[in-house]
Amino acid sequence: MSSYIFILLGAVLVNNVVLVRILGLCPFMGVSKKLETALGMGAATTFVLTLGCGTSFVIDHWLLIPNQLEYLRTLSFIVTIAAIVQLTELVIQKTSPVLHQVLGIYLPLITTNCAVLGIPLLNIALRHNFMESLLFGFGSSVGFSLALVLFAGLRERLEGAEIPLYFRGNPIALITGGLMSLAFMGFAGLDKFK
Amino acid sequence: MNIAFNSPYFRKPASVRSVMLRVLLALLPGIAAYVWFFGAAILVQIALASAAALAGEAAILRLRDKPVWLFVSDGSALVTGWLIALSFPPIAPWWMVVVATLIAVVIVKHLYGGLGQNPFNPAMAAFCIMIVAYPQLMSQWPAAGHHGDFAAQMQLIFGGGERQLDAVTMATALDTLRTALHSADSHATVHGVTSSQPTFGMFGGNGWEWVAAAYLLGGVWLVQQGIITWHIPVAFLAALAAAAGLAHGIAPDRFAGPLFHLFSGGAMLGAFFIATDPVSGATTPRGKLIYAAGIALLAWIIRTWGAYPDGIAFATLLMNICAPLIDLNTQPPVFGHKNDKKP
Amino acid sequence: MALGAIILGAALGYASIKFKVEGDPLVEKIDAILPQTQCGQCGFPGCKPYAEAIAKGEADINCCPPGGEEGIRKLADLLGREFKPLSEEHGVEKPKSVAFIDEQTCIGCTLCIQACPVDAILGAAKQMHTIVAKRCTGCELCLEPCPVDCIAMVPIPETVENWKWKYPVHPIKQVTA
Amino acid sequence: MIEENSGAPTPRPPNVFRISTSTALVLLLFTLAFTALMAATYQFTKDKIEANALEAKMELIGTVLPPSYYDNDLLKDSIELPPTPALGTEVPSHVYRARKNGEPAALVLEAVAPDGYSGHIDLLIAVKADGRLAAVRVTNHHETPGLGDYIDPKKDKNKAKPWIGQFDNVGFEEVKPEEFHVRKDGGKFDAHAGATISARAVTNAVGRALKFAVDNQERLFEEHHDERREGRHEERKEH
Amino acid sequence: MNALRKLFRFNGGVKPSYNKEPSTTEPIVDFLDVAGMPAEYVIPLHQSIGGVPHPLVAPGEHVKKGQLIGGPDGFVSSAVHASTSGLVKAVEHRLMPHTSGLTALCVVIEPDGKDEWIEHAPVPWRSMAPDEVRDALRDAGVVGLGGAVFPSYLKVNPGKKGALDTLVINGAECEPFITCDDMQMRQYGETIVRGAGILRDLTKAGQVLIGVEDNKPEAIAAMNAALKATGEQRIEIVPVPTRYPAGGAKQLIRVLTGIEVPHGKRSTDYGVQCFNTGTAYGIYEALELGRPLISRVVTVAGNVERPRNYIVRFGTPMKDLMNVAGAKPDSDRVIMGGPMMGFAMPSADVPVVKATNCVLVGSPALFPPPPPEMPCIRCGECAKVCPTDLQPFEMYWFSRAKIFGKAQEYHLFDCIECGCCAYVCPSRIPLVDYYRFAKSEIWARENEKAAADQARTRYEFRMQREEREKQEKAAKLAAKAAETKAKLAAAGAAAPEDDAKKALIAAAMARAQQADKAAEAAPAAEAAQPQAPQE
Amino acid sequence: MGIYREITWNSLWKQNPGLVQLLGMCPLLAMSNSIVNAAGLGLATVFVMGMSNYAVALLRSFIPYEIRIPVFILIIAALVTVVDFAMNAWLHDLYLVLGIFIPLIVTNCIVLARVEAFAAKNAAVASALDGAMMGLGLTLVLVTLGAIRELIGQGTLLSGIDMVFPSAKPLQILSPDYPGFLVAILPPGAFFVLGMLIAGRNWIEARKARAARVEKPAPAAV
Ligand SMILES: Cc1cc2nc3c(=O)[nH]c(=O)nc-3n(C[C@H](O)[C@H](O)[C@H](O)COP(=O)(O)O)c2cc1C
Ligand SMILES: Cc1cc2nc3c(=O)[nH]c(=O)nc-3n(C[C@H](O)[C@H](O)[C@H](O)COP(=O)(O)O)c2cc1C
Ligand SMILES: Cc1cc2nc3c(=O)[nH]c(=O)nc-3n(C[C@H](O)[C@H](O)[C@H](O)COP(=O)(O)O)c2cc1C
Ligand SMILES: Cc1cc2nc3c(=O)[nH]c(=O)nc-3n(C[C@H](O)[C@H](O)[C@H](O)CO)c2cc1C
Ligand code: SF4
Ligand code: SF4
Ligand code: SF4
Ligand code: SF4
Ligand code: FES
Repeated sequence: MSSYIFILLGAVLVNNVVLVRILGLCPFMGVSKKLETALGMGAATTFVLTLGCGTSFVIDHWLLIPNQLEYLRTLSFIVTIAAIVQLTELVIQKTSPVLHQVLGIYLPLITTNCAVLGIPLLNIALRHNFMESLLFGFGSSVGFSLALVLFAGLRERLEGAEIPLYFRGNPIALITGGLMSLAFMGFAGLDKFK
Repeated sequence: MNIAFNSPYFRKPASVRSVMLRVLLALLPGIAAYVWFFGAAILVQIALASAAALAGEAAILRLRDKPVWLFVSDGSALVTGWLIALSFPPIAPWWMVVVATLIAVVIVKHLYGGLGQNPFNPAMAAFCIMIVAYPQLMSQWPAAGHHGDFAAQMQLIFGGGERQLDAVTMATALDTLRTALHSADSHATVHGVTSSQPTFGMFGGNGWEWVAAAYLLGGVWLVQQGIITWHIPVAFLAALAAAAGLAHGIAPDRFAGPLFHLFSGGAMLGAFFIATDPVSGATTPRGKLIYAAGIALLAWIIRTWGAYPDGIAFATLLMNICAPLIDLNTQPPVFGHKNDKKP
Repeated sequence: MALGAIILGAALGYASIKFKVEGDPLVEKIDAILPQTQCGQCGFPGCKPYAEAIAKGEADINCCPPGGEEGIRKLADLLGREFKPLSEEHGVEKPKSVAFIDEQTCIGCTLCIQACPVDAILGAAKQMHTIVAKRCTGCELCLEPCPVDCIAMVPIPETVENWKWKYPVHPIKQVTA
Repeated sequence: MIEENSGAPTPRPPNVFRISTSTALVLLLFTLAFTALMAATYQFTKDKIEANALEAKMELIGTVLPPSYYDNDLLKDSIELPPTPALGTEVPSHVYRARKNGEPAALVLEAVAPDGYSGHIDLLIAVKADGRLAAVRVTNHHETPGLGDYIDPKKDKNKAKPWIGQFDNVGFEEVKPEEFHVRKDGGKFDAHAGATISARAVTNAVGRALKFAVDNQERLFEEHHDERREGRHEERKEH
Repeated sequence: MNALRKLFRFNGGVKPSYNKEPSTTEPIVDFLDVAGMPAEYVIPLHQSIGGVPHPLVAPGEHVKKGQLIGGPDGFVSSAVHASTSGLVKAVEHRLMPHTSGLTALCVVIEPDGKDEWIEHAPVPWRSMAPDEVRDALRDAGVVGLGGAVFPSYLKVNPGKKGALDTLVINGAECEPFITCDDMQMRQYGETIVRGAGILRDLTKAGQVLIGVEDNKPEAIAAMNAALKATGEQRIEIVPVPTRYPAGGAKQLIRVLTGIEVPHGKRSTDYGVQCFNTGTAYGIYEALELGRPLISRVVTVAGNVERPRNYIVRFGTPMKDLMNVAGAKPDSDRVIMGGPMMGFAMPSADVPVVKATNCVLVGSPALFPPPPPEMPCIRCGECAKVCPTDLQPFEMYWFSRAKIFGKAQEYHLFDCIECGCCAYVCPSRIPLVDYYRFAKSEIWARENEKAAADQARTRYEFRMQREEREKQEKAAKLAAKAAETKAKLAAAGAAAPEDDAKKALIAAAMARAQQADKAAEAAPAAEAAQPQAPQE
Repeated sequence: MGIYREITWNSLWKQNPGLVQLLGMCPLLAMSNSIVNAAGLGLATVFVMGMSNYAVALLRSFIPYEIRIPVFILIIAALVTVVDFAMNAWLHDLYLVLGIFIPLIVTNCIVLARVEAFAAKNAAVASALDGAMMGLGLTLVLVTLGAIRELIGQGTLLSGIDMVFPSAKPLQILSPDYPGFLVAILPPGAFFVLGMLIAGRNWIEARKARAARVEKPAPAAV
């Protein structure tokens, strides 16, 4: 039980996907200009990534490893995730138009978030079992959403600052990301009793 | 007719400079206690930090084509410099404080537009950068009562080459406690450690407890002066005491008590001088409570389980990140809208 | 793998047809930002066509002079693109003006009435025409058709009612200057 | 899981169905073509990759035990130990048995120091048949870079005489078991000032492992080779 | 009785130095008695909130004192009257008492010196319908004299319930330097109380509370005496703690009744309404004497030798007041209103208007230019003193960066521009200027947006109409063509041929035009395409 | 000639993926802690991008519009897998260091972005060049970042070169006493240095623009 908590804690804070593992930076930089979009992106990613981790575990352990098809891992994972994204879109469009309106535009963007492939691959590398994979996926995407939303909050405020000309836009955003990453280093060690 | 400025036509005589100067003034009791227990080296560090802060500020203002004197004389860079000096080990090599201050002023403050616009606490960001880069140099602290060894301290600060440490340094109370409790095959208890090691004082770190008490004094004066409100220090200290007290109550052998936590490390400095940085912190009354309590809780967690002996700096940065969202969600009700439902 | 491919392909083929013809709410949002001057300076026959072109990614966001920088900024915000200064080939931002007909010269040819996209010009054949200043968007489309050049653009005058408080001067700059 | 979703019947007009099948077919063709490409590459590189893995393992063992000490195939002659408190292991670990001319020459053990500054420190320890250590290496750790990471000779500033070299050729004859600690704890081993914790963790773990190896030497050499040792431990890496 | 009343408090507020004594040493006098008639009265038509009244007189006309010269225009507007009898010299644009330094339409009257009233009679308001009373007040030009110059007839309204709980008469006068209400209460307390009584009856108020800041003990005493003398019922004089801006309508209502009227809501919906003491006086004069509003009490203070209050006719140049009061030579500015909220005048030549409660003369020594503005350090001082509980620094942060949407999210439009925040700001930021700037930009934008929306509908309407007309025309022509063809066929070649031809041509043209239109759009789209792949 | 030069200039500077488009950030930041890592991953990306652009440009007439994205991903994933195996086989040490960032080239947005924006519309050779040059643009930024971070972080250049050329030695640039500014090698350093690089590019562009304006005064009024 406590190992699950540490996995979750580790994924959300200590080894935050974006700030420590450095995955998923394109959406981190791209969809963080407004709080609202950041929230939408976070929610959509959380959904897809958690589902993706579960499915990729199943595929890896029931399909690829028994048939010695490990060399198809990258391909099958990315295709699976693309499929999940598409199906999710279909399903929520049918079941909940409201949700579709909120998340719809972010879903297609998710496939180019390298965390959705990176985290399932890390699951394999870290030899997580099914439950751990799910938790790791969920924790990572919550970590992603957390970083994204906090970053968006900061950026909304920064919009009003008199940032030196050459640093406006992406440079200052990156430096802010760096300071966030620095702050998250403070969590180092909290997961070591694993 | 002169209509270059509009109403109100007269103002209260207040200025950023007087605010900052009073913050510096409030630090003096703490500095005095610091010198008393740990020698005059800290004064050298403060001088170094001040020089670096003013020079860095002047240079970057010049580059940015901003009025140099107006901003250099506002005193905010001095506050940043002093706080860096006070949070670094007083026997750290001279270049560390200088580099840290320059990072704080040039990168963390001015790349965001300078005074009032930086979302991160410059002093604490610089501290975090330096402790990540130089953990060893950042954890060499002098032992209390060595204030006679000014020459030795100067040798450590300015002398290059191998540092002869064992004579003057000593792990801090927080570090010692942490080390002892984390060791795999030790059966150390809090009481056992604190009562046997010279680094512990009556209720905090030896010597440090009195420095902290002096900071408390200066901080209370700041509250009285109206420069800071009670929200942040009270929430900070209460949350730290509550977390420590709860854990100590459950497992007194594994967790130090509230008094120890309040009076060691950077807690007091943090509560009154660091968490209260108006620029990078939360600003609404409720927001301030959440913000300060957040710093205290994170700092306690990092102290207790994390990799760093003290967590005030990291906790401050972490809550800096949260501050805009805290503010956004704790806006006080506007006149006439007190009974409105939250959207 | 093959099975997966088949299913995926089927699903995608299905979805692609299913969702091909869906109204684009983005166009409405873009159109709401455009100033509705309908002047065609953007190179499209009106604001809505320009909005459609932007939504399709066929036109840049910086082609509308009447919308000015403010408009470009809003578009950039809406579409998550970077702000760009107004494209020079499409014209420059001018002070807001309205058309004014010199009633002495007007011969009542009604050509301007036909040109005005917002029906701001009143008059009947062979009678002097006037422009309802409140309705005029300042698109200048009526200037060209007029055979006697009696229409001129006059900037909207500043009055106590429409006067705006200026951006507070930054005395910091004054000190260094 | 895909099957589940496609099972849900959705009313489709017939032309949709036709287009769906044709796209599915094209996709299938592409999939087959590129899967073939991957399979070919896999076949082509498979042997080399496996050889690499073995080589890497041997190279690692080589850092603690030079090949001159033995003439058997270490990877073949290994056993798997259950989690052993004396080695600090919480998962099964390997012991490689070096023999020369059929005589026991040395044991190579995997051990863990659980109390590093930031968590576990993984160790590879070679113990010669005479009860002396051949060498010790840190295979994985999270100690603070620039401070505690000198326990890894690659990061040790003192390249000529790395800290971990202290354990070379040391046995309980040279250092008594109760002295197998860092100097600060009354032992015989040095530690870098300001970073004793890492050194303490490694030293204590080496001491415990050495004792375990000496006490169980005979049993370890005799046990039968375990065929189920395919678990590729070195793959477990933190990024 | 006073001691029993429970007062409430509003958050924030400041206590600047009041400087009220100098102008209270001498009683109010009529300005005409000390200075005589000016050479001309310049009476702006736009003196109150709302529509600009239209001029009712032409140059060369003779007018009498109190004659209507500007008729109210629209639902929110108030009449303007001649301040004295004389000749209308001009109806032209003159410099306005407005910070912009812009001109607006004014009626310029050259006094004939007779100061002859137009015929007027008391209004029998007790026997009139409420709407008629309101019309009378509108035609008498009574507007709020507390500063907002909102037409009073709109506020004389018992509200939805048909009766107000509380009518507040605002005698707080919290702005430094200004003493016109104070002195008016001391000298004309009875009139004010009677005016309050009229307002009480018109709004059917359960009680009338006259709030006076407790730094005006003489006024409080005079009002209590007047209350006794008039014998008015359900009226009470309530001293309120002195703290700027206790005189803000919302703040005073809060202090006296505990009710908070939010921005954008009518106070009558909460059962309260607030009038200035001067307005009460004006209402008494308008209804009981039938006199329209042509003068008011004005404080002249600041950098002058003899600060004092005068009854001043509208249209009198401010310079005349300054001369009489003895403006000192180092004077550099004229402010209409007080130092916290007043507006700098573009010139001393501008006339006194209904909004002029004070002519405040400034000098560099009295109102020194503020030290350089520093960036906001988010110290929160401004939030502490804001009487509307706003976060001024957030509004400033986004106003400065011209991110107006965000500024509005922080309730920019709840700001009453009281200036407390700028008063305490250690960075000496002209905060209120930023709010005024942001507000006027937002208004301008809203107007533009409304204009654009209107243009869109007009454009769409036109497109539809054109389409319809085209179709109708085509159909008509086709029908006509068919008809002529039939006729032709029937009547042989008797009918002239060109009619049918014309019809055919027109129909073809219509078709071609439609095709043209479709073709026009296509190339435009194509032209844009090749650029796309290259980015 | 003209078009190839334009493609090159566009990819390396004007639309540089690392400095301007800010795509493919993860490998850029994560693997730029030393020159060798940076160059290794960068070259792998060059290969994948060049090949995938080439392949897509060749095959594009067979790909139905609706499933183009899945097919593109399929092609990219296959190529990445090929690189993955190749590096595992012949650059094993480097492969271990780069870890999951090789398979992650699949999701590197810049790869798909170029395939979609360029290869799907242009000729095969130009597409291959575009892909390779975009990859090279990313690699240049990666290597620059790597060099700066390595130098500030530990005072060396080309550390770990022995993973590629076993006999080569890293260069010690700063004095061995240089204390090493560790933050530069850690994740925060990656953000900081890239931020500074982009600011530097902005500065160069602004200077160029200013120079251009001085040289070429605005066209005279007609
Ligand atoms: C940020 C930080 C990281 C540290 N990392 C290590 C480490 O990895 N290994 C270690 O032994 N000590 C580390 N320390 C130092 C320990 O806290 C402790 O001071 C030291 O190990 C005690 O050694 P000494 O007894 O030689 O002074 C670190 C300290 C700090 C502040
Ligand atoms: C900050 C502020 C201060 C005010 N101070 C006074 C005041 O002292 N006396 C007053 O009568 N009106 C004052 N007003 C105007 C009142 O808000 C309100 O408009 C007036 O009392 C309504 O009465 P009226 O319509 O009769 O003018 C102030 C307004 C504001 C915004
Ligand atoms: C068309 C219109 C009708 C109004 N009617 C009322 C009303 O019935 N009751 C009322 O209290 N205020 C009424 N108002 C006044 C507004 O609420 C006004 O903002 C406020 O009373 C002026 O506040 P002051 O007291 O600061 O001058 C009306 C305003 C307008 C524009
Ligand atoms: C009460 C108070 C506390 C402050 N604390 C800090 C601090 O912790 N760190 C710092 O760099 N500056 C501090 N400053 C100075 C200044 O606000 C800070 O440098 C700003 O962040 C500069 O924009 C403080 C100032 C005040 C008034
Ligand atoms: S230039 Fe602007 S205003 Fe004119 S038609 Fe185009 S979009 Fe409309
Ligand atoms: S009147 Fe002229 S300028 Fe005004 S909208 Fe009509 S066509 Fe355009
Ligand atoms: S008082 Fe001035 S400096 Fe302080 S928060 Fe308000 S605006 Fe900022
Ligand atoms: S001017 Fe506006 S923001 Fe400032 S204190 Fe007054 S009400 Fe508050
Ligand atoms: S490369 Fe990681 S999200 Fe784009």
